[in-house]
Order: sequence, then structure tokens, then C-alpha cells
Amino acid sequence: MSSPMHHAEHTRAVLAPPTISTRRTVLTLLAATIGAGALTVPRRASAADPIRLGAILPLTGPDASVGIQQQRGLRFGVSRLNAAGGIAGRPLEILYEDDEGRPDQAIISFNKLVSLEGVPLIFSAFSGPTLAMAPLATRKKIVLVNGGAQADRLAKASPYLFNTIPVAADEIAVLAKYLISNGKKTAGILYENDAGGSAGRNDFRAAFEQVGGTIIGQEPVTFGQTDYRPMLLKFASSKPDVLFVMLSDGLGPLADQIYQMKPSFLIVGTSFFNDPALLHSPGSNGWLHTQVKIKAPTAIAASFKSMFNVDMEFWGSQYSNATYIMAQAIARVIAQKEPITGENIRQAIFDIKTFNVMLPAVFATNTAAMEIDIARIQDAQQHVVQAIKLG
Amino acid sequence: MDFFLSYFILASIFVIVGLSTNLLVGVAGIFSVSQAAVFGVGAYTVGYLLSNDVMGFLPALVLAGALCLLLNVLVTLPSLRVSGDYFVVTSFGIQLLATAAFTNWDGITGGASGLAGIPPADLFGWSVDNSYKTLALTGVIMCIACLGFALIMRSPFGRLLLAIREDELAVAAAGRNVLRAKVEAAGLAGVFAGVAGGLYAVYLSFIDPSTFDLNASVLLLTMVVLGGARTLAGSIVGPFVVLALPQALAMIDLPTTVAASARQGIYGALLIAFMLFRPQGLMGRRL
Amino acid sequence: MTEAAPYLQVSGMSKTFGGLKALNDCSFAIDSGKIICLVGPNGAGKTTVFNAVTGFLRLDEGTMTFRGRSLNGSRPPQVVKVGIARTFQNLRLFEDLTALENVASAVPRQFGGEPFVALFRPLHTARGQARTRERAREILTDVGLAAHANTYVRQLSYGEQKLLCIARVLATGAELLLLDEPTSGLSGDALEKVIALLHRLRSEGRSQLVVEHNTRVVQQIADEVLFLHQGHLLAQGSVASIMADPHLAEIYFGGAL
Amino acid sequence: MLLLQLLINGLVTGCALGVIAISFSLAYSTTRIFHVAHAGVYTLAGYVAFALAGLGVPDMVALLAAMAVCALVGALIQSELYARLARRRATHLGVLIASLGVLAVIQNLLSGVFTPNIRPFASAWRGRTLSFGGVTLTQVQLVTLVVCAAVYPAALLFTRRTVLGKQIRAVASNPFLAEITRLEPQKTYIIVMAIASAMVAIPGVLVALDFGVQPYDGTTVLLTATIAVIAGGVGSLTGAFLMAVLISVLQNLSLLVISGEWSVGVTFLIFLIFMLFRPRGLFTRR
Repeated sequence: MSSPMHHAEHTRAVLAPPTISTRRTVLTLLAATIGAGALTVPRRASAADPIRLGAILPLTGPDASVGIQQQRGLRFGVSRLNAAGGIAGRPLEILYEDDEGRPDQAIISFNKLVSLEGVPLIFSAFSGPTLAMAPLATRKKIVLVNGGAQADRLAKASPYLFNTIPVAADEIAVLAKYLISNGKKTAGILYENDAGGSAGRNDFRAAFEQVGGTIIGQEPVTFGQTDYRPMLLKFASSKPDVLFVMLSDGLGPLADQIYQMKPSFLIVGTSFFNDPALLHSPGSNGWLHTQVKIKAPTAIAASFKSMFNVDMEFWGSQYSNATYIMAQAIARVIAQKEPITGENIRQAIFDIKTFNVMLPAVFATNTAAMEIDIARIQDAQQHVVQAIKLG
Repeated sequence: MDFFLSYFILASIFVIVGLSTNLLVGVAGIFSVSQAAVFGVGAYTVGYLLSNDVMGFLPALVLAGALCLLLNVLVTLPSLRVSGDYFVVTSFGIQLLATAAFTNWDGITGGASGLAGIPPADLFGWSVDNSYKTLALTGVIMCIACLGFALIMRSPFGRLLLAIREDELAVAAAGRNVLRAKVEAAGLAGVFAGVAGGLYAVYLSFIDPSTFDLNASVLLLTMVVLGGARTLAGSIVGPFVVLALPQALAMIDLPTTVAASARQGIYGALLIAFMLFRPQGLMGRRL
Repeated sequence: MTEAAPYLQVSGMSKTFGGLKALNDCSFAIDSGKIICLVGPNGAGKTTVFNAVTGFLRLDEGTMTFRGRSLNGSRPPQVVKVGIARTFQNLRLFEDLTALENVASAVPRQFGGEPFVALFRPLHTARGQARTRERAREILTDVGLAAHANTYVRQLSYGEQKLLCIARVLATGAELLLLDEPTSGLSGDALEKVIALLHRLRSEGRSQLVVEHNTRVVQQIADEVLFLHQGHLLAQGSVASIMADPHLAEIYFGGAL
Repeated sequence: MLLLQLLINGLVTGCALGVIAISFSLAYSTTRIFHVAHAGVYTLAGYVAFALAGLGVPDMVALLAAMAVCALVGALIQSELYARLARRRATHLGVLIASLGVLAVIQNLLSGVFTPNIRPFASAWRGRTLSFGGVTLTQVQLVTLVVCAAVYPAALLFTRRTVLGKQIRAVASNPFLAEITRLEPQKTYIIVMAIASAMVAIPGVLVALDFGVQPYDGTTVLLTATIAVIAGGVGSLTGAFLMAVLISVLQNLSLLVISGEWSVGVTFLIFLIFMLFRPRGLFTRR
């Protein structure tokens, strides 16, 4: 409620309807903003032209911390490939779009990259935007490359969607078997309350119960939440043998709080545990996790570190690897003198099937099969305690 | 072409939600930051009904509208009892509760991973399965919504809402029923948001809780702020500009690591600048 | 009049705000067709009486009847429907609307006042609105603001705004007008206009209860004066009898005379 | 034992939340601005201390520096933005939207400079724990508890006993009257915003020390604090502080009964109940 006495005269102008001139200015401005995207006209490809691919990542908003790590991975892959002469002599270029983690922005970005830039392949992240783009990818025959999200539904979302990392269920099945065979019979679940986290929760529950384990409790955390003490206390009092953790961020603070509390249960998880903040916290000593073979060769990791001044973590190596895999597929398309289209890249991926570029991966389906290890963390190092070989 | 189509389709959908927000916030002066939640209920209703083949698109859209009418009346009720900032907090809370419900009510909403594979709209056996048809559908509904908004604004009801925004006590003293008018405005805004939600669901074929969270509510407000309150032109310009902004800002050349944050920061700076220098938005009235 | 129910009657009104008695067992009755002035020093409870009668305030104790019908517990719109409308000391006009729209906002039984009608019967709504505007224009003409019909409130002079307030209560069709300081801040021509208007309204049969500070204005308009002090009715009578009472003058002017 | 430990944990986070709540309450009840950007100032404090600690400044010195920086930023927001808006007769809604804008600018500026990642402090002492009869607390938690619990009576003393505090309360109760009596409300507002911002820097730094810094988490924290302010009764520092502690303790204890999925629901339910039955708060007289 506004009190009438408090309005001043100079607001009078505001009340008058917009004049013709402001209206015109506004419309011009609008036209300019919309047209802005169209300025970069797609050109005919020639031998020296860069090969342009797209990437739609959450570069701002709540998921941005992960999105930026993924972007680093792509940038690293591109710079190494180009330093080595590009793909068949042509430099590789990735056009980045920010979807803020929102499916609708992802759709706009997808259409922009495809219809204005003519990219045949788009890297994506997170289940939500990726699932939203999947039907479009099918319709437009554009290859969509998910290098990080592990929700089960991604495996069958589109024939053009390739997951360069196994879905979480594959890792979790391995983990559940290992735990039972080592006498761990009861478990609690701490998961992130989003698509990936709740899928992981369901997968673990199903896999662990199937091999005879019992789930004695589950607690969600919201993305970015860092105070885990109440949940940890609750678990500590119900005394499970293990606590299965499915978080994509905030693992550092979790390790700190575990270190302070020293609970009786063992912490177990998936490849997400490959987080430097977690590894460097003394709290992570003794933790077990499955690990898709993601350790980049030492030379590559060192080069990554010198480029960005941060350790090559999970997302960095996954997206670098995805870049390498796709580059190899594109190289095959070029070698066969076919146009670089989504359809041809897709065919090339299945033709090559077994990739051994940075991290070994096999594409029998749209989802990569990779070597899954069980690793134990000790003093910031991961020690493989059991390796499950490919095939 | 698809880029422009998808832009226009989403913009036309957001114009409808924008009209809803404008009606509630700009016209009736009910400062709600939970419009995205109502939008989401519309989307989930249509998404659920179509995915499970309960009914056709049109009846589902009508049901979504009706449900959101009721819901928006319910969530606006506290504003009749508490005023100003108290309602802002209530509204923030409703938004958070809605997100929690979208995320945790797995059976209906698909939980955090959302509803995927929502079938396209069908109108009397005619499937709206490509971008052109979708644009025609959303465009027509947008025009109907705009017409409705214009009719409302010209009617005595519209004048009544404008008066309520300024001074509820004076409206009551003039013998008019403030409570009823507010409830009606909320209900109408609910219908707009619900219908828009339904269109959103069938166009994207995928919905998840993150689309209807607090950030989305703030985005809806930004549209009203930029476009301008209480005018049809403002309600149309707002969504078009806000959806084009990321594309326009992407042209500013910045190091990739900071570009993204810079862009979001620019949104914030725009909000401040508009409030300082152009509180009436591009083509509207003072908020 | 002997058998008929009293026009407006209040008895035993009491209201306490945080320990302060704004109204303390206040009772009075007034007749129709007159201008009654409500006077008393600041804080005497004049506006509180207005708020109570028009349903803006719930009384702790007391009863209020209008033409024999109880007003207790009525909400402001219901009170207007019964036939009592008020103005505010600080005007409370809708500044973002024009003079005409301000008046039109108070016209009862408007077609298109609900969204359903406005949306689905636009032609009827337009016709109804034309009638409403016609009625509002008549009222504006009546108070002498016809020339300013399409002027925004903030562009009107203070005197015009005061007249507009009266126009807005007139639009409600109420027969008893509660006017809260209709002449305060006015002088000269503007003051004369308001006084003339009040006289004319009385001749048209509109009863008025007026809060007024200016004794000269009271002398010009009042048929009867109610003297309030500390939330209590001290005296009721003709202007002359109240003015002549030295005790009341002492209270009113704080012994300054 | 679990109950006791959860209770103590709730007390620690509650005291931190309580200081956020009383600082917001102080700013809000004086300026009547729904200062959402306060969440940004809160976040900024953690980053200032984080940056300084990275340069080798002792944590407690970094805390003081963060308070100073935040006081300055708060004063600038008032003098350069809110005061300007007031001069331009911006509506209440307009000011709120501008405040949301400031919040977005601060959060994204921090995200741009420091990356959006959660980044822990390097200090070794924050990991050390102490045990009292079965209840374990980290040193950071203990410091948070003691410092924040001390801020509350200090704030009370300040507003009740000092000349400046009384002046602030005078302006808060009636800015118009204060203007007539030459208390210069706008000047007082700047001082109040500086004080409130310095105050919120305390939990800002301490919570960051415990959990690390991250750019986008302030919004929810502030929202919970405003719920405490309103449920406790606007203008009542005691109400705000106690409600904050209560909410935090209940959030912790509710885990014993229900799953954490609905913890937002618990907070909000408390709020709704208050809105329905005691809309003016628990600690205000009728």
C-alpha cells in the first residue's frame, strides 16, 4: 500500500504512456538483440577451416562449479589436439553456450548451435538439460555427448546421445558386490537431492539389496549444502557398516566433518570421489570408491595442471577424454571423405567401437563401458584394491 | 531457423507467464516470488496427464488452468492477512516448498530427475509435432492471453485492481470488496500461469524441478521489471528481451572463465539500473 | 420521527490502543438531513469514531446502529452499502488514476467488475463502463471538476483534490457522508467552494458528519456540534451554545484564550 | 547422546543464524528496506577472510578486516543505492528488486573471481575437536558459539544504552519525527547499515571457516533468518535471535523424526503457523 502523500511531482512523466520515440527505440533494441545471434553466419567448410563443435554447460547458476570444471576439460582437450596438429590438419574449435543448468535455455542454445553455427556435435552436462535436448538430437541427427551425468535414463534417451562414462548403475553394481563379499551388510545412503543423486540412491538400494544387504536409512542434501553434521550424527547412531555417498560437490567439507567426527562406519561411493578437495582432506583416509578408469596418464595430468594451475580432477579428465574420443571419430569420418555430420560421427563411433585414446572405453551401446576399479583412498592417493577389466 | 522458432515459442510461452506475473505483481500489487511454482504445477499437470495417457491435450490444459487457479488463490491467501514484506517471505517459502514437493513427490513428478518424454500436444487428432505447428499453437494462445489481459485492464475490474495496488483502505472505503478482487486476480493469474506451464511441458517434452525454482521466479520478475509493469506492451517486450539477453551478452568478449559470472552479474546490474533510472521498464509503468 | 428508529446512534463506544483510551464510553445520536460537526482537541477520538462507524476498526465495547440496523462487525464495504461513506484526512486518492477514474472506482454495481464478465462479455462491459463513466462525469460536474476529468490526481491542486475526495464519496450513493477535515489546508476561493458544496449537498438531503477544526467554518456549516474530549462526548448542541461554554473553550484552546 | 549432540549442533548453527537475523532485523526495522543484498554481504565476508587467509593473515585478523570491508560495502549500498532510490521516490517493490540486483552482482563477482567451487580455508586449527562429556565440537564451532552468543547481548546493550543506539531506535520508531528533530534519518541509515553489515560479517567468516566459502548459498540462509525475524516479531532483537536458535535446533532435531527431504518444509511450517496465529511475532506486545 502506498501512501499518496509520498509521491513527488517528477514521477509525472513516468505516468505518461511511452512516447513514439521511446517505443521505436525499444523495438530497434529488441530487433538488434534478437538479430545479434544471427550475425555469425555459417560458412562453407574448407580444408583449413576449423571443425566447429558445440558445448552447452551450466557456466553460471548453482551448477556452475561443475560446469566450469567440465569446460576446463574440453578446453584442455582442444588445446592439446590443436597443438598436435588438429584433426586431419584442421583445427578443432568448441563454441560454448551457457544454459545455467536450465532445460529451456539448453533448448535455445541447442537450436542456436545447430541452426546458426551448423555444429554436428554438442557436448552436454547434467541429466536435466541433456534429457531435454535428447529428442531434438534424435530429430536433427546431432550427436550429443554427455561426459559426466550418470542417470540411468540417459542410456536410452536417444540413439544420438553418447555417454562417455558408464551410467552410475554399472559402477554401483560393482561396488555393492564388493561390499557384501567383504562382510559389509548394512548401509546408509547420503545423496544429493537432484537427478543424479536420487538415481544413485535408487541404484544403490536396488543393487545392495539384491546381493543381500540391508539399507537402514537414507538422507538427502541439497546441492551446495555443506553442513552434513546432523545427517552424519543420525547415521552414527544407527551404526551402518558403510555409508554410501552420492554427492557431486561439497565432498571436501564432508571429508572434513567425517575427520572431526570419526564415525564407526566406512564411507563408500563412486567416481565422484575423485575430487581433489576430498583427496586432500585427512578425513578421506580409508574411503572406498568405484572408479571408472579416469586417471589420466601422468604427463597429461601434469600438462593440465600447468595450463590451469589446478589438479586434473574427475570432470576435467572425463571431458578431455570425451574430446579425444570424438576427435578420433571425426578423424575417421574425414578419412573416409564423408561430410562431418552427426549421422556420420555416430556411425564412426560404433565402427571404431574400442577407443584407447586417453582412457580406454568401449561403445557396444551408446554408453561407454570402461574399466571399473575399486580404490581405497590413503593420504591423498588412490590405491586400487580390485580391478574389473573390460570385457 | 530453428533457433528463431525456439526463441519465439519460448518467448510466447513466457509472455503468458509474464502476463500472469504482471497481473499479480504489477497490477494488483501482490508481490509474489512464487509464480514459477504455479507455472510448474501447470507444467507437471499436463506432463503427467499426457505421459500417462489420462486425457487429451486440451482437457489437460483446461485442468491445469483450473488447478492453478485454485492453487494461486491458496498461495495468495496469506497476502490478504499479512502485508508487504511478510508476504514476500511467505512467498519465498511457498516457492521453496513447491520445489521440495516437485523434487520429492516421485510418483507424480518423477522426482529430481523430472518427467521426460512428454508427448507433443494433439488438437482434435492433429499432432503438434514440429516447431512451426508449436509456434502456431503457442502464438494463438499468447494472443488470446494478450487479448484477455487487455480486456481486463480496460474493464472496471482492471481499474479496481489498479486502485487496490495504490490504497486498499481507500478502495474499501469506496464500498468495493478488496478481498474478492484480489482473490479473483490471483485466480486469473493462476490460469495464465497454468496454461503457460502446460504449453511449456509439451514443447520441451521434458520438465524437472530446476526449471521452476526460486531463480525462475526471479527471472519472471526480471521480465516484468525490464518490460515494465501494467501494460500489455511491457508484458510482451519483457520476456522477449530477457530471453534474448544471454545471446546478446554472449557477444561481449570476455575470458571464458569469468564470462559466465560476468553475464549473471550484468543481469543484476540491469535490475539496479532499471530501478534507478527507468523504474517504468522499457514500455510500461512504474513498478 | 418519534416512532422511527434513530438515524445514526452510537452508545458506549470504547476502544483502547496499547493502554491509551482512544474512545471512552462515547455515546451520541444524530438526525438525518443535517450537517453535524465533530470538534475537540487533537487526540479527542474524532477519527477513531469515523473508523469505528465505517468498519475500519473493531470496538472493544459499544453498539452502533444506522436506521435501526446494527453496524457492529460490519466490514467497510458493507457499511457503504448500508449508506454511510467516508473521506480520509490524508485524502487517500488513487494518484496513478485520473480524476474520473477515481470517482468511477466508487460507483456501485458496475458491470465488468468481475474478471469473468470482463473477459467473456466485453461489449456489455464496455457499455456498462460507459454508463459508469457517465455517472462519474455527472458527479465531477456536480462538484465543479468537470474540466479536470482526465487529469491525473497528482496534477490537481490541493483544493481540487479535496473536492475530488467528496466527489468519490458521493459516487458511492451513500446518504450519510463522514467527512474528515474537508477544509483543512484550504483558504480563500478553494475554501468557499467546499463550504458551498457542503451546503448544497445538505439541501439535496445528504446528511454529513464532519470533523472540523476551523471554528469559523464550523459556524458557517454546522447545524449541530458534538464536542469530544479524551474519547468521551462532553457536549452536544447548537454552534452558539457550544461556543458560548467557557469550559469547552478552555479545553479546546488549552486555556490560551 | 545423539539428542544432546544434535541439540548442541543446532545451538551452534542457531547462534550464527541468530546474528544474521539480528543484523537483518536492525537494518530492516530502521530503514524499512527488505535488504536482500544482506545475503551478498554475508557471503562477501567469507571471501574477504578467505582471500586474506590465503595471503597468510591470521584468521582472526582476517575476520576483523572482513568486518571492516563489509561495513564499508553496507554503507555504500545505503548511501549510493537506497538513498538515491529514496530520493527518486522508488516504490517499496522497486527497492526490493534493486536489492535483488545487488545480491546478484555480489554473488557473481565472487564467483567470477574465486570460481563457483566450494573452497575450504587452509587453517589447520579448524579441524581440531574438543569433547565435553560425550559431546564433540570443533574449535571453529566453539568459537562460533561463543562469539555469536556474545554478539547478541552486545547488540542489545548497544541499542538500549548508547546514544547512537537510542538515536537509531528513535529514527526506527518514527523517521518523520526524527527528521523534524534533526536526527537526519538518512545519515542514521548509513550508520545502521554499516553496523549491520559488520555484524553479519562475523557469522559470514565463522561459517565459512567451518564449511568453506561458496558464492550462492547466502540466499537460503538469509531467507531462514528473515523467517526468524518475522516470527520473532519485527523490531525485537531478542525475538529474532531466539527464533533463529529455535528454528535451527528444530531443523536438527526434526531429523530424528522425519527425513531431511522436508527440512525446508519444517522451517516454513513454523513460519506459516506464526503467520496464522501470531502474525505480529512472538515477542511483540499487542
